[in-house]
Amino acid sequence: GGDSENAGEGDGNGETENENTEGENNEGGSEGDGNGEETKSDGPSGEQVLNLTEGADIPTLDPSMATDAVAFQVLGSTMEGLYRLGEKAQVKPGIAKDHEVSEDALTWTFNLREDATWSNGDPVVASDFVYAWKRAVDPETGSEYGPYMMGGVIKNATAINKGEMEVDKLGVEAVDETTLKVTLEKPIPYFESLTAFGTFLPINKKAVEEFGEDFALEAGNIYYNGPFVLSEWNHGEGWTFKKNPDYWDAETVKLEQINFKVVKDVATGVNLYETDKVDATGLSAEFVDEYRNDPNFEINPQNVLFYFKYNQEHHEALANTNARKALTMAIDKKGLVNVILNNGSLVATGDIPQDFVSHPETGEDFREINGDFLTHDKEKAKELWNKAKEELGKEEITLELLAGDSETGKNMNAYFKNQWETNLEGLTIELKQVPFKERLRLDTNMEYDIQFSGWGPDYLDPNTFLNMWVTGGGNNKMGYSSDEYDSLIEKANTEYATQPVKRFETFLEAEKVLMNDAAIGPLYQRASASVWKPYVKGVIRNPMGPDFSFKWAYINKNAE
Amino acid sequence: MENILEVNDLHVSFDTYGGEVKAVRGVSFELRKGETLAIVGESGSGKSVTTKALMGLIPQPPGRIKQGEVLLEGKDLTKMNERQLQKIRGRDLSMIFQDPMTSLNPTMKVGNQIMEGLIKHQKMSRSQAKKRAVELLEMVGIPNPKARINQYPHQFSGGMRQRVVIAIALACNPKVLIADEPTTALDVTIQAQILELMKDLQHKTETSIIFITHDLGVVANVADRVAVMYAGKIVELGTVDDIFYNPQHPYTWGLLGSMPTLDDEESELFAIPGTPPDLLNPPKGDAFAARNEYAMKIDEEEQPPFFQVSDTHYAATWLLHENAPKVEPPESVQKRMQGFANTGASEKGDNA
Amino acid sequence: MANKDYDKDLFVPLEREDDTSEKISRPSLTFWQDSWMRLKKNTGALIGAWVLIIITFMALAGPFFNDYGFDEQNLIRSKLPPKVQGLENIDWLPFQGTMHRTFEAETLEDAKEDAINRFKRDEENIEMTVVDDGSNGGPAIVDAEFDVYANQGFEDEYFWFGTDTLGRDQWTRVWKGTQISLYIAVLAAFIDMVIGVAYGGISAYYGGRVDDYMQRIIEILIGIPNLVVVILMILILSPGILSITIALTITGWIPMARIIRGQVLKLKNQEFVLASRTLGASDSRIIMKQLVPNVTGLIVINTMFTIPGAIFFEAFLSFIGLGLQPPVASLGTLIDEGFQSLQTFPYLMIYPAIIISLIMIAFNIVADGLRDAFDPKMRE
Amino acid sequence: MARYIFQRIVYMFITMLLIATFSFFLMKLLPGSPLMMEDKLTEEQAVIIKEKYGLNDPVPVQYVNYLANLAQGDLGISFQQDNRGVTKILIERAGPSIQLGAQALIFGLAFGLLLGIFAALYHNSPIDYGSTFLAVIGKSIPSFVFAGLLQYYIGVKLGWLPVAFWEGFEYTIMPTIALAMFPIAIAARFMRTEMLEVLGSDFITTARAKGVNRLGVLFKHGLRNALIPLVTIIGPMAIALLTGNLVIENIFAIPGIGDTFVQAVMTNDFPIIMGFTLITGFLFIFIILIVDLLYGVIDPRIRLAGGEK
Amino acid sequence: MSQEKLVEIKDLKQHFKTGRNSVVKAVDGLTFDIYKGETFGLVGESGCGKSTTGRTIIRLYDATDGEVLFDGENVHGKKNRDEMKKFNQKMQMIFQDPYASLNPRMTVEDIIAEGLDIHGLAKDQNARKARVQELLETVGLNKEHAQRYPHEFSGGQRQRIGIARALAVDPDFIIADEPISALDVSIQAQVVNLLKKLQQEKELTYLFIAHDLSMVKYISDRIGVMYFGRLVEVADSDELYKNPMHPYTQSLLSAIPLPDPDYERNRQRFNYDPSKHDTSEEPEFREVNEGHWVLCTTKEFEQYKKEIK
Ligand SMILES: Nc1ncnc2c1ncn2[C@@H]1O[C@H](COP(=O)(O)OP(=O)(O)OP(=O)(O)O)[C@@H](O)[C@H]1O
Ligand SMILES: Nc1ncnc2c1ncn2[C@@H]1O[C@H](COP(=O)(O)OP(=O)(O)OP(=O)(O)O)[C@@H](O)[C@H]1O
Ligand SMILES: [Mg+2]
Ligand SMILES: [Mg+2]
Repeated sequence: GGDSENAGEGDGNGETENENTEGENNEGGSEGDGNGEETKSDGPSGEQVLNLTEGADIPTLDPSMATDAVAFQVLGSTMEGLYRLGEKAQVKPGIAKDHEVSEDALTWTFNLREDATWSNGDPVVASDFVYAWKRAVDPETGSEYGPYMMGGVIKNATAINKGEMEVDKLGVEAVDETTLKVTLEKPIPYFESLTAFGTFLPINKKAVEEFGEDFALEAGNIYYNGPFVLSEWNHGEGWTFKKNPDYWDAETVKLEQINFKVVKDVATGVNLYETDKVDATGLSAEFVDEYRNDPNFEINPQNVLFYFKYNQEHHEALANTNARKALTMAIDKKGLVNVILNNGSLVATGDIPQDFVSHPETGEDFREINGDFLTHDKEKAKELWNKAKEELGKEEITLELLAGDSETGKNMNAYFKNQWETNLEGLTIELKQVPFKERLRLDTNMEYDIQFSGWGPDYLDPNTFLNMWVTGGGNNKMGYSSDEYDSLIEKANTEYATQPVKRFETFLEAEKVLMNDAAIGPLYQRASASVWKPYVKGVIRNPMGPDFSFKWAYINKNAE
Repeated sequence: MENILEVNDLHVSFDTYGGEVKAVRGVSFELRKGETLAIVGESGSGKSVTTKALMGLIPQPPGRIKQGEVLLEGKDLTKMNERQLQKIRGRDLSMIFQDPMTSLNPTMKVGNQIMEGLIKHQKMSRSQAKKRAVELLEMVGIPNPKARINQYPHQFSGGMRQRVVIAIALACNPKVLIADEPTTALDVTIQAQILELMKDLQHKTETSIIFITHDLGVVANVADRVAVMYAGKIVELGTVDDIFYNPQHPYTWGLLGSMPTLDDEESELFAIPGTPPDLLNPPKGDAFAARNEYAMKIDEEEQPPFFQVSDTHYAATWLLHENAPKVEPPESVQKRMQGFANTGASEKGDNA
Repeated sequence: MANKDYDKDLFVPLEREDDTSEKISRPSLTFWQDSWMRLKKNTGALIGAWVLIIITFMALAGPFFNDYGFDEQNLIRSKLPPKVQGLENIDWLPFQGTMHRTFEAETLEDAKEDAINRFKRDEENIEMTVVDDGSNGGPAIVDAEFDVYANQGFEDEYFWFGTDTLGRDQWTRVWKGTQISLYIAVLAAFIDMVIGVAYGGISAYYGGRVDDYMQRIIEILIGIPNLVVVILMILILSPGILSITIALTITGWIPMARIIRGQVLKLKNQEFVLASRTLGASDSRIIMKQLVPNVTGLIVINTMFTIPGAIFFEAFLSFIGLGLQPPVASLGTLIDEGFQSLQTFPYLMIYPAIIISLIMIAFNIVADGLRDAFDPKMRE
Repeated sequence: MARYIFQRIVYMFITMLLIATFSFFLMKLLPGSPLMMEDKLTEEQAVIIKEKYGLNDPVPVQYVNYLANLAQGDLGISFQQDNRGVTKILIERAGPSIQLGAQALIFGLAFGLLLGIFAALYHNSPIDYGSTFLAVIGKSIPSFVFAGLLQYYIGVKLGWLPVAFWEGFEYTIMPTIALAMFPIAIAARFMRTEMLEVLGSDFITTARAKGVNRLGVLFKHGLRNALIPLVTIIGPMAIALLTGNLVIENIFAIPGIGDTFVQAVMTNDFPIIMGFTLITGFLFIFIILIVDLLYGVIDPRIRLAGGEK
Repeated sequence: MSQEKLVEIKDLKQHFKTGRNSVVKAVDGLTFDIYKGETFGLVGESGCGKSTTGRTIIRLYDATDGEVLFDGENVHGKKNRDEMKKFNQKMQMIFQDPYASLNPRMTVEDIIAEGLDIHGLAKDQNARKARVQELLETVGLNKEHAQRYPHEFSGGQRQRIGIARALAVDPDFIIADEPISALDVSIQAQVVNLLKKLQQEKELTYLFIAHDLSMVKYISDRIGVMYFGRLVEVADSDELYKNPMHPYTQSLLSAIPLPDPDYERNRQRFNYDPSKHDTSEEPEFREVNEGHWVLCTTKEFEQYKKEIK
């Protein structure tokens, strides 16, 4: 999904992929909210320079091509879209001052501000958005997120991307320099928050034409319109943001400079933090013990969910609901979360994470309303398992667990295997640990029994998690099919699209169906542990999109 | 003549897995200024070890000088430390090693190997040393020495390498030159040239030479005095005439008797029977007893002391004891001695 | 000279039995007896051999020394430090089952508070020593020792090498791992000896074209990164000992082959080789009988470098999912894993590292001894 | 001589071609396609992208195209780092790795040599045992462990050297030492064995007989003759060091090539893998050539033998 | 002695390439015959190509040109393994350096039995052992020596091991390359006696290469004198010593040192100066007297002829 942590699905081992992908452990403290504890004196003081680490290099600066956390992070700091996420995921004005939505909820008209400029001096105008969005869905561009985020959202995006329609037919239009009109395919309740996403950023056409092939490949090969500009980019080593004096809201921006260094090793990050070379660092389980009671220690729950996929087409045992339930319930997830992960991750009890979305009226959390499914219960698991064995007419069952191959991953795998084999009689688990992309391949071909997998949200809506499991869905790949579930999801996205409460309740219903079928076995909801120097203030943690926002951040040396 | 070098009761042993190999077991001799002392003897009898001990070049471990002193102009070399020895080696004492093929550093230019000692001991500059190296090579008869000094040893033939080794040893006009089988690998014509060269040098610089060889012809040619070694000891010592014309020790007889002559046509050469004793457990008595056809009971009991034959001539064999029965050298040796061209035979003395 | 009087009887010719000089003072032994004799005299090698024997024994028997299974998980006893009966009260040994940290703060109170905070606020089981009370201007320093066993309620248990994240007994796991690593060591040595020696020997012995081609093949093999080959193997093979074996076989022998080649190039024109040729010896005979025995010294040294290389290559394979599957571990994987918590729980890495080093040192000493033992020149 | 080098260079091209060929086809066997990661691409888009990278052609055609581009020095563009030229990426990343590797190699060899020489000189003494011990430990314990220990004790506890990053010479010291453990171990062991043998040879005695002092004997006469086996193993060792060490680079946050390569393998970034493979292959062959020529420089006897076969 | 030719060497050439343009003509057109049961002595300056001749005859080197007939069959030229093996059995070599020619890691038994193993001459282990003991006794060693290693023997004993090895396969012809030069006189005598005894017992034919002219004269029936890769004179040994014709032969003979101090004090040497030859004419090998061949020009030929009478 638009999971900014990692390339969408298969983020499965995101937690544990730190060798080959990001190592989100190090994303220099994925929150560090500057709120709360302002003590002696508020406001910036001291040198306004922030030193942070990042787990990987920037793959690209091209908003149409960006797919991963780092790119979105950089774009979030150096670019400004129609809107920007503020504290608690509240939408704050960006280039758009405000907007109107038509009756049928299909036409959105954005009023842009006049004082926004690109770093080359050009004003930011409506046609920059039109250009960027069209570019994103144009099949020639090869954008991954363009069609994914815009398809089914903006009118004709899907058809255009399939090459069935001209790019010009995209439902977006620059009425004048400061008026952008967007026509949607269907009502999208969360479209406002979507426009804050990196793929919806404007692009300066001149830059694309000027730099051609090299567009966005170097710090100087793209024009910025955000709070910072990327002033330096040493590939593989790190990069530097400088405050953008031409930013329309430059006044708000306090930080003069942010230095990012690529650091992949957790211990290195910690050592750098200890020697004051960086202002924040992520912690792995081992270090959490050391810092748990440190006043600067923080846990930032994320909305990334990890679960087992039970492939119902590959092994008859997994087509059995009782067996799936037994497998899920046999695992002590508390132990997993508290001891093995040891980073504030939460036990997952459904398909929607805690604190992700809440009831549009009561404000009650989705998770709270639907309660906990398939919680750990050894006895119940045994019972269900025996029942399943009876139904299957088998005493001995061998299942393969497909999982990632990194260090913590290995511990988890050993743990799962041990838990299953000791709790469920007659079960043998064969572990198959493969590199990430091999797992993707096996997933696509559905060549696995049980898979350890994960998913992060692309937008603030239950749909981002729940539409994965519809029959034949691109991410299903485990042979789950329920008519009831399919129709509920369908309804929520069409009939009830403009009725938020109804829609929400339909999703609640759908999750119940999913969990009663034990289609997936939820495990945990990821969190990240980190330490931040106390003088870093005002960094905003986002539930999606860029991990954090520096626009309002500042250094307060007095706070030390 | 004054003694330049004196060796007194030298014992050298090697510690091996099997035990102590007593390679040299009490060697004493003196070397006079300007003379040539030849050492002959069975292979393995300790000739090379003795000379290496003089240079302080016994590998330690496993080797060690157990006892004895080596006085070079009165100073005891065995008591000197490595640094003091370094000053003496190459300048006062010089050595030509047995195997010329392996005595040269294969990765260093020949010229540099010669110059090394010159620069160190004669304090010459590089260019001076170079000049001198060219001269030396010319002296030992290597054609085109200017070009040759820039070549590596493998580009030289065996005989030429042998001559380079000699040039190195001669470089610093040493007071004592030790030559360990310097001509073994050479054919007779080149051998003769080398011997000539050494003699010339000796005349010019009054160098004393210790010359080790198996070739009795060469001994006859170069030596003033001869020491015959057997099983770690000197068994006979005398002037070259003493040894060739009046040998006293049965081993010396054996050696002389083993040589074929150009004119006689014996069916079989004489060879000393048996093999040398095991130096791990040298016999209690005379080491040669087991191979000696004249051996007596006492040979098994006690090692013979040196008996003086004449002023210049000593031999360590019980046959010279007054109680011993008189024996004549074997016929083949007598015949050979008679065969020698001239008057030397008349000097034959009687047993002491 | 010699004026001492001697008995006349002594001066009679010696009666001689036959040729005594040719007598051999040493009994004739077979090559193996002989080598064994020499090896026995080499105390260092014997000690090394004993260390190896003990380690092998421990690898097999160690897991049975206590009652913990090597995959017996219990998250409650996760990451307990080592604790050994009898040694638990000796302060300077790391076998007390405690964690030790030093805390520095402005005031003594703060330092103590830090310590208490660090160790789960379990004041009862923290023993604190004040190093510096901070009264002389400097920071206050407190030494705190935390009895983890007591904290978790495992007072009566002893985990000699501690436990890992999943609460598994490290002692049992380390010895199990040693089994695997010893297998790898033997395997690597075998591949080195068989393929490396033969390849290098043949390449150098035939020289010319053959050498050219064989060396180019090596270049190609080395040129293609291992990682690519290994990933391909994932497709074909299921992980496990077999894949480890095959992966090691692909390129493990190359350095050996290069070294043997260099040495054989030097040896092949030696006279004893020529002598064998004049007898009509076949090439394989010359390589195996004449050349190889003369390069044993280098073979031994190089094998000593191959073995640890192989042990960590296995860890790498396991890391990418081609090697051992959890819960099985080897010393290599244990070290890899332990390294993650080098700063926080060093014992997880130290024990496997010590054992690997012991194995290697012992191997080296034995190998040096063997080289001497097989070298007949050492006999005298 | 010149002919020999020329001949070797011809071989070099052939070998490189073979390496390129083998790796190209092996690459095609790797699981998944480079677009695997981009699972959100629609099929239509995938076709377009594959077109862009020429992945729709039959494999032999791709191969020929690849070689044709290669001949023009064009290694293609990275799949994952959109549009960035492989050559540029590799050059950027290889720099730090090669610098580190070279430093480790030089330092490791020099220090290892000294250690080996003294071990040989003081044969069977505590110095000898100490050096053997050090060599064994250096080889038995992976370099990343040393790296971790150095970083923690020297960097954090003592604060003598910077913990990580790549900003100047002092930043290279710790990684260099960690990497150098391996060459130190090898150099020390090989040097000791060879030196012992050389010190026993006659020409050393000759040198001593000339009155050359101890160090002169060791360095002027012994060293060069003892270098041959060491030079033999420099090739593979240099490759191992110069091509970057993923873990060390990660520990010290060095923007090296080791990480780039592993990433590329993990994400099927064929052009980068191929580029890296070719560079490694070239380096290796080149170093072997140098080593073979070095043989001749070190030991003049071999120079002549090189000419004839 | 029969006059049957066992080995015929015809215009044998052996050139070594030492560089692109430099060639060492180690052997440059040798022609001579060796008769069954005789000892043919080969003498000459060191480096004149004696060893090379021997090695080329036994085909350790492939001849650059010319042929070697053994019992009428060409040794060089195309041969399969079996044919080569047959020659290898009939023709054997004793090497110049006894120590270098014995594998230091093989026991004497294995060294001597190698030929037996290769040619399958021993039926079983016992027969092998028995044969080795017999050979050891033949060369004057005893059976306990079988289990020892080469370095445990004295030079003379080593040489005898080499001889036993050569004898093991029952050869007809043995090339003995300076088998005695490194030995002391007494051991030289042992070895020479042994060779002579074996010749009588087994009808062996020898090519005997040496420096020591008195020994060569003693052992040889005929002698060839080599100079710079060519034969300059061949004659019966007595004849050669009585009537040396070629100036090089004369110079050689004049340099023989004799174990007689008085004689040595007065000896006169004759130096050979190759530039004295008439270079206008290519010298040829001509029979001056019966069985006495000299390399000479026509003018010299006439002069030599006169000298005889
Ligand atoms: N390094 C050593 N270790 C053990 N024994 C040794 C060593 N060096 C020499 N020996 C022994 O010392 C004895 C004397 O050897 P030395 O080299 O002096 O003989 P030599 O008289 O020079 O013989 P040759 O004429 O063959 O050169 C021999 O028995 C030899 O085995
Ligand atoms: N493999 C080779 N390559 C090049 N030149 C060689 C080779 N072998 C021998 N030579 C040269 O051929 C010539 C003859 O050498 P050979 O060994 O036959 O001499 P020799 O008469 O046996 O001398 P010596 O009496 O010293 O043993 C020498 O100049 C030598 O340098
Ligand atoms: Mg000697
Ligand atoms: Mg020769």
